[in-house]
Amino acid sequence: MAENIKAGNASGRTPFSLRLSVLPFLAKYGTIIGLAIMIAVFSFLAPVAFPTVSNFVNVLNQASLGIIIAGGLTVAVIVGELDLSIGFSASFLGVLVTGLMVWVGLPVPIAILAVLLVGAFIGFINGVIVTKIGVNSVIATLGTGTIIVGLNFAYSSGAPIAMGVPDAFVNIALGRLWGVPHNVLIMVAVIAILWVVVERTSIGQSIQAVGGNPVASRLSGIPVDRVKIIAFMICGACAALTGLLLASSLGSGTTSAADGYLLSAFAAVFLGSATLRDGEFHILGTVFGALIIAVGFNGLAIFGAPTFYQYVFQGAILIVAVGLSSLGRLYAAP
Amino acid sequence: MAENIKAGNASGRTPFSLRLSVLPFLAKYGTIIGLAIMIAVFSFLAPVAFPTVSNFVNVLNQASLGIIIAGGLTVAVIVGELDLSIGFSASFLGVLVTGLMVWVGLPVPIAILAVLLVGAFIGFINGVIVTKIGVNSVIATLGTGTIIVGLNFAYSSGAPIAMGVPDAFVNIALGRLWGVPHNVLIMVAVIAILWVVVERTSIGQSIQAVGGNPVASRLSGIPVDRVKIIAFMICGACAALTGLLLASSLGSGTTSAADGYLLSAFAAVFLGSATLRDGEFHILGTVFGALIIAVGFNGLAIFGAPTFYQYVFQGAILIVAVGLSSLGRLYAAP
Amino acid sequence: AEDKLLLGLVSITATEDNNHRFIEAATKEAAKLGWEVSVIDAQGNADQANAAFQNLVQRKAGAIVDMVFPVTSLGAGIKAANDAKIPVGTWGGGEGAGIAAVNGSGGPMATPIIEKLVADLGGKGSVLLLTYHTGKVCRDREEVADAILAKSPDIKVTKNEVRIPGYFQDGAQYATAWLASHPDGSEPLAVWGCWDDPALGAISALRQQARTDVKVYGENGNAQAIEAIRKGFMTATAWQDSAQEGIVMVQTLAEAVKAGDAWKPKSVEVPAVVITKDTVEDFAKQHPEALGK
Amino acid sequence: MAETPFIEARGLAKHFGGVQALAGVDIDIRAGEVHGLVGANGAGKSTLIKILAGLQRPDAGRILIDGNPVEIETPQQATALRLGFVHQELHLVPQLNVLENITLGAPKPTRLGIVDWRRVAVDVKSIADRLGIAFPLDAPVTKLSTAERWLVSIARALVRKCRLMVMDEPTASLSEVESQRLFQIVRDLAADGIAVLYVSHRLDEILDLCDRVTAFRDGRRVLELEGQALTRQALVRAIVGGEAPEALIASDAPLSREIVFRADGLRRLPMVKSVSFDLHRGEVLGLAGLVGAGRSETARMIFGADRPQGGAMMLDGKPFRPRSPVDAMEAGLGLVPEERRSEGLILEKSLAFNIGLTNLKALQVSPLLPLLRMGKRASQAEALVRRLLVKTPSTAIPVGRLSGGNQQKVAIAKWLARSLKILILDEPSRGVDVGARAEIHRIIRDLAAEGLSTIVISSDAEELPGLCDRVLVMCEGVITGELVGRGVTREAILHASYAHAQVQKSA
Ligand SMILES: Nc1ncnc2c1ncn2[C@@H]1O[C@H](COP(=O)(O)OP(=O)(O)OP(=O)(O)O)[C@@H](O)[C@H]1O
Ligand SMILES: Nc1ncnc2c1ncn2[C@@H]1O[C@H](COP(=O)(O)OP(=O)(O)OP(=O)(O)O)[C@@H](O)[C@H]1O
Ligand SMILES: [Mg+2]
Ligand SMILES: [Mg+2]
Repeated sequence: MAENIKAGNASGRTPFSLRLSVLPFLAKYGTIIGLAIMIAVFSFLAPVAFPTVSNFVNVLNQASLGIIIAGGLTVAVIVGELDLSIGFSASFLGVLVTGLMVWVGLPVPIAILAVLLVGAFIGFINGVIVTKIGVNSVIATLGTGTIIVGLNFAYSSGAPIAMGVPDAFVNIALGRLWGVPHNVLIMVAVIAILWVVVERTSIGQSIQAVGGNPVASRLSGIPVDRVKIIAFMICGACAALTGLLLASSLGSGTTSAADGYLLSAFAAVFLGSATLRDGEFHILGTVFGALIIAVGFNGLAIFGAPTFYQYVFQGAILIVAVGLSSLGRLYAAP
Repeated sequence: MAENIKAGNASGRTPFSLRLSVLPFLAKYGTIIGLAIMIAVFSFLAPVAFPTVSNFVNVLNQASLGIIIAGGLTVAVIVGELDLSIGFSASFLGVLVTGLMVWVGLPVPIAILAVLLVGAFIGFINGVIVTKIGVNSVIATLGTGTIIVGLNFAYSSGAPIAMGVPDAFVNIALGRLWGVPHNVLIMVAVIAILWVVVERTSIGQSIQAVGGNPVASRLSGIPVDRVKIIAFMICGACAALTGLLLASSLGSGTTSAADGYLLSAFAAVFLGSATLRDGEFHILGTVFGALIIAVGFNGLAIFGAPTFYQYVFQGAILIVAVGLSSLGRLYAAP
Repeated sequence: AEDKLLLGLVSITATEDNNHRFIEAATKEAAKLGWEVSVIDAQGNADQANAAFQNLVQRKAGAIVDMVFPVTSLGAGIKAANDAKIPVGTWGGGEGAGIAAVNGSGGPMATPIIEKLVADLGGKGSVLLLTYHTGKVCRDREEVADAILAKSPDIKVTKNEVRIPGYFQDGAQYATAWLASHPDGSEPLAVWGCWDDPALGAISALRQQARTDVKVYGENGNAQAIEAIRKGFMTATAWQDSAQEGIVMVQTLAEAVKAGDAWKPKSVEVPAVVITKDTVEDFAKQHPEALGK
Repeated sequence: MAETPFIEARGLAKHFGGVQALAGVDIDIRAGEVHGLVGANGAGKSTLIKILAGLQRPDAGRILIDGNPVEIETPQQATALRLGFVHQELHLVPQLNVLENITLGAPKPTRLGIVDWRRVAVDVKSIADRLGIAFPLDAPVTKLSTAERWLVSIARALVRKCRLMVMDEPTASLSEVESQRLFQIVRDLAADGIAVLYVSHRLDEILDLCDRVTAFRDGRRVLELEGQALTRQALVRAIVGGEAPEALIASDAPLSREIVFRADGLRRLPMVKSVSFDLHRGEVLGLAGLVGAGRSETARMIFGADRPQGGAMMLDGKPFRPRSPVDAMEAGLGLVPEERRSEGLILEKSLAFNIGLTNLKALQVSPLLPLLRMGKRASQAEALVRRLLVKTPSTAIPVGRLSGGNQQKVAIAKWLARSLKILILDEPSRGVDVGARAEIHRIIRDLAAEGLSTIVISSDAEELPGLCDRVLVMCEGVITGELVGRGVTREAILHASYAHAQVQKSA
């Protein structure tokens, strides 16, 4: 008995012998092709509004927070664990950061730092429950997530904290630098850091190793529990960042503002696992996954599809984008 | 690359040498002990209302639908796949069954049968997407779930179908036989069938085998894809049953009435994996998991705990109940 | 303490501000009457709300209030209460068989706001409606909006459905998309949220793009929306005095308990207060509680 | 012996990316014969078998059964053609018990749709007895040792009455006793007219068991031998494509007196009762014994993977109490575990990743900055891959795609990049071909000459003589014998292992 989650399906199947050279290509770039087709179709359907620079910047801006939280989740998922607490924890920390500024009167940078630390601490608790108590991460993070909802309510009693949020804080998310929204810059920085950490550092290698085979990792001298805890902490800190940027964009802390990020982050992470690599979770894949979701949403809304279609399309995008690359993988030679 | 999900933590760790005979006991019965403690505490806190026969019947009645849908999910999870579409599909099928009776005028039994078949068919689609297209089950069922939400909107435009629901249909869930609510009887029957299927038949063996090691199963000539599809179909049919019983107890088909079952079913299934067996998913465990959640909700409501505590307790119950048994397992001798 | 009357409040989500205000006020009012109050958070789950009703019946509650769940989704719960002759009030759940008291029907609140919206646009332009069909209150408000907007054929309507959770992001993303096809200066523009939160999401998108040409309208009047009106980001919202509604609900149910079988179902609505930039400061003086702690 | 072959493969070819695993091979297996298949690691043996099993489709070529062409697209079709397989890797379902694993996928008697396990057990019992399965059939497979798991895997193939039995290195994890039992079963099968294809790197058993032998090299058939022509020398030459590597000869050179490591009364019940020994600097210490003797458990305790319940250890004269493999590695220890796939490697990661894993600190740009030098990681991996003759197109491909023996070499290679004091190798040459085995042995001796102390656990009594300076024989959790220098011989090892076992039994 071993790891909790694995991307990909790959039950060691044998493919048909059809093995055109297009298939491995499809496997690798299937989701990206899906994104490209989507962009092409929307550009055709809504040629005025959709394919403009400002719309792309706006979509990117809207997607930024989702990418950050999904990037953090990717780290947890790479280490082989799920974190269902991220949405609740982002909501709570968005409330907390405004509370710390408005009620406690902490300066903006201190409040932000404090909240990032609390986010990492929540991750630490998750990690400890999973590794030291041995609770499956689904249950553990569902549990801590539920507790966090309670804490959030105890802190704010459900009322948004809207009065007296400093402008300096609000400007973090709403400002622009050289015409690029801050959110986008922050997102790019976070993704770059996550990528370097996961792909180019020893802790990142350890995270990948533990996710791949915890037993072999332990026998290779990797402190498995510590690595898992660190992964949860990274995930928690990213959730905190998303929560506080959301509070900054809204100009207030609201009890359940970020709850919805949980599902979209999962969708992004799993979509991403079908991108570029063989069903492996990775940071860049997640970015693509989140972009697919954001572009799909934007395009459909611009095209003005009715609610019913929006749901159907969104569901279909997930299946088709991943399906393209899975089919490519299944029927290409291994 | 291999299976998607595994219960348990088991990173091949070595326990301390403390190995009192209480530990293996705790490992096996930890969650049950948790349930017992909870019942004891609530009986002490609310001695008049909580520990009565009628309240227990009441709790069982309330837990029934959750147990049925979680029982179905257990089958999917045993085969190694997640099904995130169950909540949405139960909601949709609850609307569909009332629509079929109220708008189409189908007789009650025919409508019920039709909806159960649609539920199994949704499972079939999920299974095909996962096995034949090779889409990871998280993405596949998130996708189909989203599409189902769209279908639900298309069918009912979000408004509940409340007028003209036949009494015969409403009485299914609200009636009693020998003083036992129908829901409880149906739940017991479903669980009994699921248990026999999973534990005592060849297809159940195959489901367990595929979940345990798909490669080994394939090498042994088990039709892995077909087995997975069947597991998804069982899961889908159980979701349909829950959806229609819910519509019956609500007296109406309501667009997102059953969405909440997704999370509670997951909690029940994973809680259950810590019960009696070493972090393995199984039907009886799920029943216990669902009961723990239901008793917790009931007890807190009867005791009248403030909202904040309700969340904290519910979160803590999950962690403590599983934690007890995991700790027992971790520190008991291998 | 045994013969203290028990008032059960079954909330769709007790952590939401409006619900919370109702609960607080109702609890205070109930305390005046010497009642005991028990709040159950059904966490958005109709089945749990039904279970909560049954649990309250189990505890021999004197009265139960359904908060926001439409009565059509509480068949089993209302039946259990009716069988035990416990009066049921709904706040935002609508009228129905077996319901003793109704208020908080949010539908009518949309009338002044939508009428103001039409007037502000001058009868032409484009409007984005952020809707939520699953919620009865939102659906009622949308019907009101449809009826009023139908009279202004020069206003083009786009509807988008937000999700819970996720209403902020959805509000922001739909607004972004809608803005892309409605550039600055093209025509009079407005966004309406069936409650404040999606509208606030839309405001964050507007501010990110520095668009000041779009008027934004909300409903409910939560603290955040009031603050947005003060700062000029939101044009108007209708403040639902949920605290007063909580008080009225308790009073009505107290009458119902007294009247027993002779009680006739009653609807006691508390009128909403329209807040705009002009009225916001006065409003804030009169209702400091509406601005949060 | 029938003259028409039961099954023939004609011109089978298969490539994976740039690797030509099979380049048009022919083979035919007759009913009632034991047909040996040998070849270096990566020669294509398992690929042939996977094609026969319906796990992979060939690029070209065809398969004939009783002279008729057949299509084998799925394992179900292979089963329907009555082909039975013991694959090179273990494939058990951990959640199921022994009986359920043995009958996995086989049709079972049912009553009212419910499986009649009692009748199943009766059917399986006879096969279990023939294999000498001593553990209960309702035991969970997770409680079994590696060797016992192999017996389950073999039993699974035997339950279905098949006409061709294919065994891919079935004895790699077995010791003499189990192997001998298996050979008897193989002979019985052949006598019953069943065709047997038998793959092994243990040439002695090939010579002992097989009527005819085919040798593969680089995806081609290079030799087919039978009768008198079947000699060890001929096989070795066919496998390595040249002369046999020289056997190492045990030296009687005096051991260093410096004691690097000492175990004193190590205990972890039920497997290890009391183990005490010294390890000298530069010594190659063999640990022999029957399967289940507790050697792997002892190694895990030394490496900090399991905690001892009693006893003490000393490293360089200081008390040594590793609480985890991290501690042990910091103290200069390394362990190549018994189960390469589940314990030794991260299969979906690349060779470079796996080899770099034990050495992350040294690959950092600086001790304070955890950035890795990826170039150095790659060149280090490439050097080791060359040194151990790993057959792979590059160090960037997932290690799970290598042939079994080559995976084993990577599991060893990852420890050679580190500077160690003590290296423990648990069954190092399991599944490794003769050429590579000699290479691994030479590397061990070279490292010993540089001062590294090595503990080599092996169930293959042939392996330890020549390689080891000293051999300890373990039995039922205690050390029961010691052989030194030229006293280390196959016969002496076997004698020591059995002698004790017999004493135990008669007592
Ligand atoms: N799935 C795969 N993907 C890529 N290459 C593969 C795959 N399977 C096998 N190969 C390659 O094909 C060649 C033949 O492998 P095969 O497993 O048949 O060797 P073998 O003769 O069984 O070796 P061993 O004695 O080590 O088991 C090897 O070079 C191996 O790397
Ligand atoms: N997880 C386990 N639980 C219980 N018993 C086990 C477990 N693993 C192994 N064993 C027992 O341990 C014995 C093997 O022990 P160990 O591996 O230490 O011996 P060994 O001398 O190395 O033999 P082998 O060659 O099989 O590795 C088996 O007989 C088996 O019954
Ligand atoms: Mg092989
Ligand atoms: Mg061993």
